[in-house]
Amino acid sequence: MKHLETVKGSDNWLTTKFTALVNWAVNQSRANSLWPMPFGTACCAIEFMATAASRFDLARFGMERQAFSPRQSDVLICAGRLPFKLAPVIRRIYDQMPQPKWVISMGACASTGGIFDNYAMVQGIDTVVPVDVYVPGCPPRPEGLLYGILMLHKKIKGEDLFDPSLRTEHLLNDKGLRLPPEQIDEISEPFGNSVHQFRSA
Amino acid sequence: MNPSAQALQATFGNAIGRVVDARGETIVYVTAARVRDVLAWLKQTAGQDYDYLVDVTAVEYRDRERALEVVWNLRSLASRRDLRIKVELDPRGTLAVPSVVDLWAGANWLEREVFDMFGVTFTGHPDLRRILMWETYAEGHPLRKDFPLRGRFSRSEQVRQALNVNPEGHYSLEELAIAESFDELPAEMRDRLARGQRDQIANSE
Amino acid sequence: MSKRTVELSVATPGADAHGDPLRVPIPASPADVDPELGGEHLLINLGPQHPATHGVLRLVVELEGETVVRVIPHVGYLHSGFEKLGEYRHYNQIVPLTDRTDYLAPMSNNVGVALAAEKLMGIEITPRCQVLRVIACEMSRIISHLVWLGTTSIDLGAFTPFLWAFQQRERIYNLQEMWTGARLTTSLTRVGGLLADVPDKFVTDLREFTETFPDTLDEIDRVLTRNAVWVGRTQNIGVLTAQEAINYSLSGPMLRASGVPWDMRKDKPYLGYETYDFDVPVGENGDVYDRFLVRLEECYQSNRILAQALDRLPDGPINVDDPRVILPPKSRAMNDMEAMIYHFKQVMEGVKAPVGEAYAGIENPKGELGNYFVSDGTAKPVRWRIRPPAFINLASISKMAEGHLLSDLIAINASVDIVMGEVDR
Amino acid sequence: MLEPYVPWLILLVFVLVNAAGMLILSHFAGPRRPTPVKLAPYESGMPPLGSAHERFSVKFYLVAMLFIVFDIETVFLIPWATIFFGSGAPGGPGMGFLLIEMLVFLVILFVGYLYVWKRGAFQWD
Repeated sequence: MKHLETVKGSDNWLTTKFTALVNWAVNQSRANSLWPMPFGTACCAIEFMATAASRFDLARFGMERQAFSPRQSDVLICAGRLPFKLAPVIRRIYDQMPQPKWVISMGACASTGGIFDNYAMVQGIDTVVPVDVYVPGCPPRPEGLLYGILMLHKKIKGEDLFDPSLRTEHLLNDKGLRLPPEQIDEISEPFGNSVHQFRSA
Repeated sequence: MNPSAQALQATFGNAIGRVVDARGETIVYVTAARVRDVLAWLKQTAGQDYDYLVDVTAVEYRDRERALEVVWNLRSLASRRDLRIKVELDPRGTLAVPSVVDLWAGANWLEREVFDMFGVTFTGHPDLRRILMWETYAEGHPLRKDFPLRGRFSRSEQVRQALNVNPEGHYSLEELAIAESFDELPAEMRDRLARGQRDQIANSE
Repeated sequence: MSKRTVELSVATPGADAHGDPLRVPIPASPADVDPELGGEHLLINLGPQHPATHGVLRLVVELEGETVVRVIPHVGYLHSGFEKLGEYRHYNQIVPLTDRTDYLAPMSNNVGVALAAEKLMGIEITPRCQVLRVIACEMSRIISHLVWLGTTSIDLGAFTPFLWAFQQRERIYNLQEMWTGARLTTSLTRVGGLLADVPDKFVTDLREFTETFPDTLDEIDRVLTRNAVWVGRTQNIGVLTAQEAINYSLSGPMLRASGVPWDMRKDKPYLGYETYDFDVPVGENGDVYDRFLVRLEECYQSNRILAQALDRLPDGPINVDDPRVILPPKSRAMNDMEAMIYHFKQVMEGVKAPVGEAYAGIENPKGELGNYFVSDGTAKPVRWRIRPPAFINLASISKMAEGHLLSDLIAINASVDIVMGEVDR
Repeated sequence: MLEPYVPWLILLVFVLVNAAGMLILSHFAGPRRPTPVKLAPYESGMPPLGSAHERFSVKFYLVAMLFIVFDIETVFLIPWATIFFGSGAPGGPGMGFLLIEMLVFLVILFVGYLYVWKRGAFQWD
């Protein structure tokens, strides 16, 4: 019950306690029964399968049931790199998931384009879909992914059920993008070693 | 030195250019005009029977003067011999090479990939479309040396193009016909297809 | 698919010549009377995001009722521009790229690209390195076939082999992690040698693995091979004759299941494979069941090769001692001026390759993986071409799937054993 | 007279209330945020093409009807079986009579089965 005491600065003792209780109850149940939508594309998908298999067992976190259709899933786990040809697919699947929904970007390639700073790769899926938790690693060890899932649990348990802004559906804007173009360019700037990718000779 | 090289020179004379033998591999340069007959000859004559096509690819060099080469790797399973046939094309001219899909069915996708990545059209290919990029990909042919590593457009333009590719970028015209769903298509797509306009989507700024 | 007509007729009150009730035939099968009523073809997407497509493959399937009329595969959904990246990398920097192409058999890919680079530069590797590379290739073959076994059995309804297979895979992951520090992205080889020598515990653990691994294979064999559902779902489905297999340039288990006894380890030996005693399973009628038997038998054979390789593991250096190719050890690099210069030149400029080209094909679990380097004398290749076995094997799926039921298409797609990282490169 | 059924009835009421309650509650309390893309059919991430309301061939309907007929047949077997073994009670029908009665029912359906088989309805392709 540790979470209940942290509610501070609320106006009226009775109602706050009630909303905190409802929040605690609903978020607790949501966090502990996340049905993953494994959007497995590349090497991270193999590590995701290893996480789901018997040694690292996702079932301990209530994620036993892997839903391969967006209709019955809560969290979209983008396990693997996302080429431009696949961008409309992940966008459509994210839109077709019912609220409440979250996104875990598993691996460096999904989070930032990784070592593929070239013409074919989306430089981070947050330019296409809103992401809640980024899991670093190439591929992240199963423990890394599990830690990412636990962080998502913490985020869900902190959410406020009665705050509509969390659950509104944000579609593509009139330019057909999720963010303004300059922000996408700024996110997709090359960084680190890929800045030194000079001429090919 | 692969004995087929001499046999080729004997049969085709000046159609066969240089023959290079390095690192245990035999490379035979052939003129673009006769490459179709050479490949058919290699496959069909009794002594050669190169019945297995290992790979079809293309190579473009960094200095612009050198020609763009289209490469066929052939192998005869019976006699365990490998042979590499090369054709040199002018990178700035029209890149066209005869297709070998009717000789080896495995060449179908390989040629489509070379077309997608290098822009080399294979005349006589049953269904020459892009295979790795989506069909209405507007940035050109990625593996050419003049194609920058990160692509020509800005990242936001690439994301916009990718997210808003029209349905016919995903479906080939043949599939649209199969679905006989022409009247169920969205109206603006229907007249776009009727106008035969299948290239870039209109910029919505 | 023949249209079958059912003759139904109805007795009417009237009587015919023999006094029997007059029977009026009813056009029973609508397809005959009015073909339009027979039902048009349905077009469905076995799309990029689908549990049974083993990655982001997309099959557009034209269905007549339940029967597949035509399959149009669309690939390219995982195209990551490896070959373009290769032209901006030194030869040793290309090795980490290769684990991401066929991520089910990473070590085997590293060995493939290293062999091609060494053939280009004319480098002869040490005997210990040869045996270690054979161990790496055979371990990769086992884990790749185990993933195939697991996911194909899930596709056809059996879930337990998946967990058995992945449990064994974890044991090999431990060995790979012990050797290279990474479970999956191993980047094992360097031009002229290896990343590191194997720790002592590796040899004992691998020995213990080779002794206990066949028990799991026997269990999977007992569960699946004579299982009526498995046999019913896989026998004479997606048949390819030997001639068609050669014409479609198939390679690996797909080619051998159709009866063509071509194995790169036997027919174009490399890394000393001719000195190992193993046999190559060859199927007869090239259907999904034969591909299952060939791959299962290959796991047993790889296990045998691993045991022999462990017996003959010579000691000695793993890297060729040519300072222009292999980094000098840190101790000498810091004390000896010449070693430092070599160290500096290699790190800054990479390993220079002579002008020319080289193609090296190895027997990858999916088929013949070829690496083709064209160099113009600089440290970065002009062209790095990967001959993708899974891409070429997949091209024959539309030929195999015609006329089968939709559920057979799932079995056929699983039997091709595709990994989309290599198909789309 | 209905005592043995009371617990069963309580269970039935609870089940109905529970199921209906969940449906109605989620219908009213559940927030709805429809968007055009979310309402479009899910086709593995692709824009759907053509409509799914195509006409199917008649053989699927045929098999469905046959299944229903022979399924109901087994449904009738179950109550019969419960009273068949305990039927030695005086005044009640004897086991022999019950057996004959059920055999007549089964034979009639078996004739229908043979007819359908000969007509070729089980031939699939």
